Amino acid sequence: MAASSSIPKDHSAAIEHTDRGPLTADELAALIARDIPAGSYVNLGIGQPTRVADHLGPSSGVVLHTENGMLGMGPAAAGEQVDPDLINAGKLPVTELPGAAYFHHADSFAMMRGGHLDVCVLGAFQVSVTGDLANWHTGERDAIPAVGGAMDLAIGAKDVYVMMTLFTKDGAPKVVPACTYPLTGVRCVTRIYTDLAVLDVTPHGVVARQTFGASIAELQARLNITMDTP
Amino acid sequence: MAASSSIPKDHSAAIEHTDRGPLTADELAALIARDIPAGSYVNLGIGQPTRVADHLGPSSGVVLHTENGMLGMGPAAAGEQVDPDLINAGKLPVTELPGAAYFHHADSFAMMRGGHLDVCVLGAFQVSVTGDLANWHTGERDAIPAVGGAMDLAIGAKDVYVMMTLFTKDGAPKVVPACTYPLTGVRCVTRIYTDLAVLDVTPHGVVARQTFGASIAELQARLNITMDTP
Amino acid sequence: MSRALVLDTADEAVAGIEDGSTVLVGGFGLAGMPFDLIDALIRQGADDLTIVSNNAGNGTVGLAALLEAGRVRKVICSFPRQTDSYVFDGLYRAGKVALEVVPQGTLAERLRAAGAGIGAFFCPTGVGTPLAEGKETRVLGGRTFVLEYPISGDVALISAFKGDTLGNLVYRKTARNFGPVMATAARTVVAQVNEVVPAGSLDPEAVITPSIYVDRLVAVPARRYIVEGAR
Amino acid sequence: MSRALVLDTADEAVAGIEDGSTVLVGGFGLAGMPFDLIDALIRQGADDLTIVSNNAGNGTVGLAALLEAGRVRKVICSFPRQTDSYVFDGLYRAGKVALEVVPQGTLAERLRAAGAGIGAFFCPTGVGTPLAEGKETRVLGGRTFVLEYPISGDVALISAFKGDTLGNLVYRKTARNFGPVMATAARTVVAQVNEVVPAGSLDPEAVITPSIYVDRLVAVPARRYIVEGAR
Repeated sequence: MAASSSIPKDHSAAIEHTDRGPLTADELAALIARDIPAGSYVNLGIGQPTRVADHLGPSSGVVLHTENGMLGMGPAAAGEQVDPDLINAGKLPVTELPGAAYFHHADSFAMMRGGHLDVCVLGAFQVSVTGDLANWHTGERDAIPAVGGAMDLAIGAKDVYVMMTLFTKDGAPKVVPACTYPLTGVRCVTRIYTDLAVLDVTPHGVVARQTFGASIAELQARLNITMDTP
Repeated sequence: MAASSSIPKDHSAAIEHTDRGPLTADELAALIARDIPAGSYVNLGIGQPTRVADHLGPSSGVVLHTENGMLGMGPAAAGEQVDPDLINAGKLPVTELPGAAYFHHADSFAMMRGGHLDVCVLGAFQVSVTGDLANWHTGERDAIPAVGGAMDLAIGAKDVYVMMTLFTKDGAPKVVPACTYPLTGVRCVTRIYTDLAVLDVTPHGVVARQTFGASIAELQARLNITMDTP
Repeated sequence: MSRALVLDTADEAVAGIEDGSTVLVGGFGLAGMPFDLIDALIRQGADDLTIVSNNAGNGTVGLAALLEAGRVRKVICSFPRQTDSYVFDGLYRAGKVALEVVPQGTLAERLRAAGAGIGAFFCPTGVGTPLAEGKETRVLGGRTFVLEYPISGDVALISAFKGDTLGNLVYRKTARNFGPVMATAARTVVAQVNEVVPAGSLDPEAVITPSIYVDRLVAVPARRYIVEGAR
Repeated sequence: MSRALVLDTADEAVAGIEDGSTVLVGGFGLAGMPFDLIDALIRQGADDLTIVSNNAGNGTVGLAALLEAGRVRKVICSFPRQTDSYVFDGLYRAGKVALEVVPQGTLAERLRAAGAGIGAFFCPTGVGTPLAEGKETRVLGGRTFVLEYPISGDVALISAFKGDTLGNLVYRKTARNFGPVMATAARTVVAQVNEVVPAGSLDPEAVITPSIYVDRLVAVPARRYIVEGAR
């Protein structure tokens, strides 16, 4: 796995990192990559989660799944490597690693739905304290609904990590008592990675693993939820 | 398709062939082979139906399916050709024809159940006048039940042909008003090929296409069923 | 189905498609999209179509061109909204095309069910979301499932890499996507391929769509691909 | 599952299988039967097993040997009765082993359902027969279907042709049979192969069981096959 010098190595020793500001998207991606167990089979959602791949070196032994029918997906393709028949879920050209395998859509989603992926990392509009996920539809009336593989991923992977900012640009909390946006999946998120905190979703509620640039007390107040510590 | 000089070529002209004795198993196999449309995808059941393959030459364009995961099955293997990894549903060594394809069991039976096979030819203990099939279990108390792919084939193929003798060795009819043996499938048989007659199963009952060595009237009397003519 | 017909042109391959048909169209974005068959379908003129496909067209080519020609009554797909789905977006907002959104894996599984003779299945995807509203649910082993039904087509239009003269198909990389499952789910299956090879040329262990599923086959010139930006 | 472990011996490959486990065993007759893993399982000693396999053993090898060793409580299969299934026949008639007979395609589909996260499915096979007695039925589109549930295993023992160091598998001819679907349906999947090759040696288009499904891999010497007489 990629070493990332900017993030404390010892999780248990320091939960509240109030001395360091919010994590950048890249720092957050590195943190997620470090938490993914070696040899895991992982699906990275469209958008921000794709960045996690940049921090998963070959030594991690992590095998990437793309919903459109491939295990062993490599980095983005460039120049001569670009092959229109080899794209990721975001429809961008990618590469193939040794030991890759291709399969059709029914098999690809059977793999997801059957619980064979160890981890998926998804973006989100909102996550509830019980692990409900809202990431496919803002609920606006004139929006064209488009779900893609989001619902399949949400209920399929053994661990569903969300990667997002903890607040919207307008300052509204994205970890909420109950989602107000249309749901993608019910009680499916296991961990929430944000710029300000990493939270586990447990049967007893949300538990703070780490905070960055803010204390647990501050975040509880801003989010208006209670937060345990491990 | 194989030419068979011993069987009248013109079905419509002569339904009752009372001048010729019951068909041999080989003559019956040849008759079935001649009735299978060119280019059909066909599954031949264990036992007698396997003989039909001997009368389907390459020019027939018929492609044989075997339930254990193959299209394009060729004749029985002999000598050096024998490969323990290449067997038919009866677990006998077979060969592979150009254009063959292998697939796993779920795919093989999806092909059957999904109605993609044009014809299957099955043996039977009994067939009812409504097309119910009994071919997997004699109903004896101490018999070990074993169904294999019989039920899947019975309900899956577009046309289900039965190949059998019309009477048991003891003289009991095998085409019956209602099956007394446990069923394999309900209203699934479309045509019955026997040594004494070829019968279509229609919504209006059994219709004699041809008889051999017996008149329709004789057979109706022995079977105790009514039989239409086309 | 009997042995596939190898045809000379895409126009022959799509002949006879009727108004009001449900047409399964392979592809994920542009990969595996049967461009030549869609272009031929536009020329052929069938109207009032229901299209089942993962997306609802990109740019002005393929499905987007069919939509723009006004031939599509309804789209059943998982992800219509893309950066370059402006043709669909415009028609949808103008109320000129109906839309049924299905989670991608459920779409694939409903097509498989049609091909595999499954009457319906209990699926965990979408439970508790707007896409499961009004659907029958059942708790099995402590988990809630929603009952989903097969989707079959009158016709499937797919794109593969090579086909042999019997109709066996192989695909290339992620362009495989919906092709194999759609090939099982339609009454008439039409495949465009880069090359038709003699029966016996493809490795029987590597055939992805066995010939039984393919009715018509046509070789087309190298594909006029463009690579999109982000989804 | 994480990357497959390549082990040196079949004994290591079956280590830890517990009494009372449900074990999925690949093969159709002798083709694809994981002989070495079964022999190792006999040495390993797990007892009170439920075996899911197409047949119930041939002669005195493989599954028949496991049955003869008295380790099997129940067999779930489609076709126990064969010309050389005398070991099973004797145990069954003596009341020493339970039997659940499942139509072959339903067996395959129930295993697939377990692997694909499907909660249950409506199947047309067996309707109106003794094997559907007591099962829930439903009429869909004018046809009657019977509700069937997934079959999953604690362990799957399968045989493939080659495996790579990640766990990707390819099979050979009709020895493929139940291997790929069983590999999706068990918590721990153990594969014996004729050869383990480096990752990257197998054609990614021709991989049948992707590595995600395989937990343990062992290369075994060429198989001790015998070819049976008729079924």
